[in-house]
Amino acid sequence: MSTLEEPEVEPDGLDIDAVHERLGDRVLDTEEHINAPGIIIRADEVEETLTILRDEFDFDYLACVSAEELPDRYETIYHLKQFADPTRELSIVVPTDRDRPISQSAAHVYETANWHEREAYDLIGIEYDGHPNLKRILLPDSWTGHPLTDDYNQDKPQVVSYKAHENPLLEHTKEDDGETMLINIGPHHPATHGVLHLKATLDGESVVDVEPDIGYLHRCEEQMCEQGTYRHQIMPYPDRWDYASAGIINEWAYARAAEDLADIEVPEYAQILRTMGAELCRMAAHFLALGTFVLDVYGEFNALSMYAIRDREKVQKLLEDLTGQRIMFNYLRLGGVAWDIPEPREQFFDDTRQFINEDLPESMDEVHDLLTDNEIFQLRCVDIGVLPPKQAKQYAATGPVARASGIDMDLRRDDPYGYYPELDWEVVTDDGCDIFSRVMVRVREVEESAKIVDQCIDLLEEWPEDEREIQANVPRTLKPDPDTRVYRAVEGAKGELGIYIRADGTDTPGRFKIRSPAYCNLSTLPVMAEGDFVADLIASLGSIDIILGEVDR
Amino acid sequence: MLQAVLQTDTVLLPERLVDLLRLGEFGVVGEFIAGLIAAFLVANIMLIMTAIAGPWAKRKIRARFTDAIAVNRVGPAGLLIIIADAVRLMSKEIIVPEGVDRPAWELAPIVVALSALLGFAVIPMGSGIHVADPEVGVVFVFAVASLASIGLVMGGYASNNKFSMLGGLRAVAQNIAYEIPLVLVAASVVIFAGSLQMSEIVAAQQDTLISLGVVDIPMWFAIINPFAFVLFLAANMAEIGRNPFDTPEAPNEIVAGYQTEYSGIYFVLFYLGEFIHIFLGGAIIATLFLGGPAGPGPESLGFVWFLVKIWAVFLLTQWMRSAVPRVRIDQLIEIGWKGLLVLSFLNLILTALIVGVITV
Amino acid sequence: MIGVLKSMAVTMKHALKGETFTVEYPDVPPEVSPRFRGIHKFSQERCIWCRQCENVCPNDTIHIVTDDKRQGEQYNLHVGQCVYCRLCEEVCPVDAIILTQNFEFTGETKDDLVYNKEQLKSVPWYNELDPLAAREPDRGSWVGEGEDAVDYQ
Amino acid sequence: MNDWIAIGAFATIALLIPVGMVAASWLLRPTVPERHKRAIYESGEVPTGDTRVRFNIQYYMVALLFVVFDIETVLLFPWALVYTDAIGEVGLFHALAPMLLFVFILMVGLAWAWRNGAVSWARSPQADRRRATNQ
Repeated sequence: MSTLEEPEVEPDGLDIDAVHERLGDRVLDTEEHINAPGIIIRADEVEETLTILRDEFDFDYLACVSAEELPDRYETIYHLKQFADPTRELSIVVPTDRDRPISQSAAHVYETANWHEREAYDLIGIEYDGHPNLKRILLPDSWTGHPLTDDYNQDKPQVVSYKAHENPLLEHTKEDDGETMLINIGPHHPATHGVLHLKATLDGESVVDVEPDIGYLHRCEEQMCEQGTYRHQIMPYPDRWDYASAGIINEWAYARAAEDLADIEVPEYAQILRTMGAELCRMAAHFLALGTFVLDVYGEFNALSMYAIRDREKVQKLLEDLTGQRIMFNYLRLGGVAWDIPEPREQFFDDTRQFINEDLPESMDEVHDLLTDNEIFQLRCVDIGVLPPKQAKQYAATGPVARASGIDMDLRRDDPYGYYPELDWEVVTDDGCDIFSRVMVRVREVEESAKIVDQCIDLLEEWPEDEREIQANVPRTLKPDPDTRVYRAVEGAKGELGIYIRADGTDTPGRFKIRSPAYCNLSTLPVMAEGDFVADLIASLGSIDIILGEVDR
Repeated sequence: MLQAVLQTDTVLLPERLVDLLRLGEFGVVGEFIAGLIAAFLVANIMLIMTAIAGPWAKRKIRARFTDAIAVNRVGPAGLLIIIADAVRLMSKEIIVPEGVDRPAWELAPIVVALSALLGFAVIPMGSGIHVADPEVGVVFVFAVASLASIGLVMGGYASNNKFSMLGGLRAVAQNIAYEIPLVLVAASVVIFAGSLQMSEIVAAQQDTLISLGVVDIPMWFAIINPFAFVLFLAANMAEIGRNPFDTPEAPNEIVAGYQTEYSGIYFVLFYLGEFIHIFLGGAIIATLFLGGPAGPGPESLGFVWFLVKIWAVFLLTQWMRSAVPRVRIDQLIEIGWKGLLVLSFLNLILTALIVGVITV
Repeated sequence: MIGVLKSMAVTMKHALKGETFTVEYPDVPPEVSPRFRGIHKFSQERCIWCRQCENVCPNDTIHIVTDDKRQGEQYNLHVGQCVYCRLCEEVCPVDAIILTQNFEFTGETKDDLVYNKEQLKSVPWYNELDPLAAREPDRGSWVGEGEDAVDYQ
Repeated sequence: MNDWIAIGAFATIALLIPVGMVAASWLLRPTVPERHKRAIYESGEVPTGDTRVRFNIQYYMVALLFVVFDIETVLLFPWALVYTDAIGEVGLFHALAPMLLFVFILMVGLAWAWRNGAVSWARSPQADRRRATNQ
C-alpha cells in the first residue's frame, strides 16, 4: 500500500553530483529536505546560481519561494522544479544575516519571484537586492514591522491611510499620443471576483498598464496554521483558502505535506475516497469558475451562469452527503478520511452515477451549445488574453491556465499521489493560449473528473467489506523531528497548491508556507491584458479563475 | 360614447377628444388641451407598461430562462411588488456626488425619459389611439429617439466619474454607428409605402399577400422583406442598448456606465427611459414591419395586437440577454460600420430594384 | 449565427420546460444530509469536564470554566466564530457534545451568539433528525468500544 | 387639426411627467448629505487625476464620419418618397440611377474611411507597444 502513497519516483536523470560540480564553490553546504536535495548558497550569488540551474539544468519552474526567520538567521528557500518532470526538485537555501537581511533578488531569472519576494519582504522583512519593485504586497504600504518575525508586536495598532494611487504612466505619456487615465477596478467592482484591486491605466478603452493589488482578504492563514496542531487543528483551515468548493483538494495538499513529514501511510481505501472527493470538488470548482466567467462575458442576466450553479449544486449535494458540509468539508484527516461512504451506500452510489452518467452529459451538451459553438462568444474569447507558454513558465502559471497555454503538466499524473495512477483518465491540454482555451480546458477537465469519479465509485462498491479501512493508526500528538523540511504539492482546482512546512520539534509547525496557484496565475494578468481593451481585461481576469481567499490567504 | 372613441383609426385621438369634450370653440387652445389629455393617456399607458416590465416582468422572464423562482411573495404572483418598488424608488435619497456638473447632471435623466416618451406621439396604436400623424412621422420618431444619446453623454460627462465617462462615450459611439443602418433600413420601408406618414405605412401593410386556405398572410414588410426586418432588429438592439449590444452599461466592465453616479428618482428616470426606449423600439418595429395594430379579430382589438407586438420585442431582448454574450465595444463599432451599414445599403438597392420591377 | 441561434434555443427550451431548481427557503425548509453539521447541542449530564473539546478547537470557540475541584461551572460556546469542523464532537469521549443539523440561528449582536450551557442544551433538532444515526459507523475509532445507547436529552 | 399642436402637447406631457416624478420624490425623499457619501465612486478607492482627460482623437473621427453619413442619408428620404411615383413618370432607369450613383459615392467614401481605419475603434499605440514588449 505504501507504493501507492509514495511511488518511489527516484529523481531519474537529475544528477545532483553534476549540479554540485557545475556550481562548484557556490555550494556552501547541503542539507536534505524531504523530496528535494537542498543546496545552500551565498546571498549575493542567487541570480547567477539560479540562471545556471534554469539554463543548464532545465529548472524552468520556480514553484515557490518561502522565507522564514530562524533564531540565528533569515532564510529564503527557492523551490525549483521542472515543468517537464515536476518530481525533479531542488531547494536552494539562501541564508542571510539576522542584522542585515539582504539577499539578491531572483526576479530577473524567474518573473514569479517578483511577487514571492515581495511577499517575503512584506511578512518576514528580508530585503531583495536588485528587485524591480520591492514594496509590500499583502499588507498596506503604511504598515510598520514584519508580522511573521518573532519581535513583531501583534498588539500595536496600525494606521492605514486612505489615499489616491499614482498613475504610473502620467509622466511619459504627456507628450505621447493621448492622455492616460488611471482607473481603479476593484475592490468594490462587479467583476473582480472578490476584493481584488486592479490599478488599470487606460488610453481610451485600451489597457496600457495593469497592476493587480492584492491583500484585501489577507487573513494570516499561514500564521493561523503555525499555531494549530498538526493532528487536528490545521485541517479545517485549508477549506478556507480556495473556498469555491475545492476544499478537499486543499485539505489534501496539507495532508500530503504533513503525511510526508510525519511518515504516515494512508490506507488504499481511504486513498480512493480522497480521490473521489477531490475530483468532485474539482468539478464543483470548475462549474463555479465557468459560471462566474460567463457573467463577465455575457452580462448578469445570462442563463448559463445559473445552469452552472445548478450543476455545482448537484455536486455539492453529493459532497454534503459524503462529508456533512457543503463547502467547508473538513473531511480529510492525517492518515485517512473522517468517514466512509454514508449509509445506505447504494443510495450514494446511485446518486453519484445518476449525476455522472445522466445529468452531466446533458448539461455538458448545453454548455457546448451555449459556449463553444456560439460565434459571439468565440469573437470575444479566441486570440484574446494570450499567455504564451514561455511567459506562463516564467510566471509559474499552473493548472488550467498553464495547460491552456500548451504546458503539459498535471501533478496528478506527473507527481502521482492518491489513487490517480491506477485510474484511466487524461490530462487536458490546449495550445490556444487564449481565453477560449482556458475555458475549454476547464470544461473538458470536468469530463475527465467525471471519468475518475465513475471509476472510484466502481472500486468503492466492490471493495471487500472487512478491508474498508478509512484511517491509519496515527498518534494523537504528532511531533516531527526538529528541522525537517518538506515542500509538497497537489494539483488544485486552480493549479499547483503546495505546502512548505518546517518542523521545529513541537506539535505545531515552525513555518507553514502556502504556495497558492491563484496567486501565481494572477501575476500573469498584465501579460494577458496589456494591449487589449477593458472588456478583455475583465474576460482575462475571469478566465484565470482566481479565488481571492487563496491569493491573499 | 366609448364605442365612439374606439371606432376607426383614421381620426386622431385629440380630434375625437375635441368633439367629445366640445373643445372646438376654444380654437387652438382647445386643440392643445385635447392634445394634452391624449398625450397624458398614451404616456401613462407607457409608464404602466414600464412599471410592469421593470420590477416584475423582467425578473419573471429572467427566472423562467434560468430555471429559478422570482418575485412571488408580494401579492398574487408577486404583482404588488410593482407598487412596493414604485414607492421605494420614489422615496430614495438623491446623492449628489462631488464635482458633478450640476445642471447637465440633473437634466440628463429628464432628457432620456422625455426622448423615449415623445416618440410615441406619432405611433398609431390601433383602436383609435394615435396622438399625431405628421407627414414626416418616420423621420420624427428616429430624430426623437436618438435624442436619448444626448442625455446619455450628458449624464456620463457630467458625473465626474471615469466609469460614467467611458459609458457615455460608448453610448454615443454605439448610437451613431447604428443610427445610419437603422434609418437606411427605414428608408427601404418608405420606398415600399411611398410615404413617411405612419398611418400610411400601416395602411400599406393591410392588404393580404397570399391566402393559404383559411390563413391569410398579410402584406407586412417583415414578410415581404425578411432581410430588412432582421437588419432592423439587429440595429434596433444596438440602438436601445440590449444584448448583445449592451456595452454602454456593461456592469462587469464599467459598473453601470453613464448611470453609475445616479441615485434616487434620477436613476429611476434613466431606468424608465431605457425601458420606454425598448418599447419605443418595439413600437417602431411593429409599425414599420408588423403592420402596426393589425391582427385578426375586430378592429377595436388593434391596441391589444399592438401591445402583443411590443411585448414580443421586449421578450426578444430578454431572450437574447439570457443566451448571447456581450459584444466588445470595438467589435460592435466595426459590426455597425463595416457590416450593418454595407448590408443596409445593399438592402436599400435591393428593395428599390424589387419595387421598381413590381411597379413596372 | 447558427451557434447564436443554438444558444437561444437552449435557453428557450429551459423556459418552456419551466423547471426550477431554486428553493423558497423560509417557506420550504431545505433538505440537509444526515451528516450535515450545524449548531451544537450540549449535555451537561454526560459531560465529564475533560476539556478535550476546548483543547482541540482550532479557534477557541469553546470556553470552559471549572472550579478548583475540576467540576464544571460554565460551558460557553461562541457560535459566531465556530467553523463547524466537528473536531469537538470527534474527540468527546462521552458524546456530551454533538453538532445538530440545525443551522437556523441568528443574533443581532456578536454577543447574542455566545451560548452558555443552558442555551446549548435547549438547541432544537432540525426537522427531528437525529444526526447520530448517520454518524454512528465511524465513531468507534474515536470513542472506543463499549458505549451503550446514547440519550442526549 | 394641426399635428404639431398635438406633438407639442405630447412634448409638454413628456416633460411634465419626469419633472413631476422628480417633484413627487422631492416630497418623499430624505436628504442627509454627508461628505463620504458624496465621494465619487471608483470601486472604493480614491480617484486619481482628472476624469475629463484628453481622449484619443480617433473617438472624434467616428463622430465626424457620422455627421457626414447622416446628412447624406437624410437626403435619401425625399428620393425614397417619390420613387414609386417617379417610376411611372420617368421610367425605372431614370428613377433608380441617381440613387445608385449617390449610394455608390457614399460607398466609396465608406471604403476610403474603412481603409484609413476611421471606422475602427481607437487602438492605443501605447498599449500596442506594451503588448509587444510583454510577449
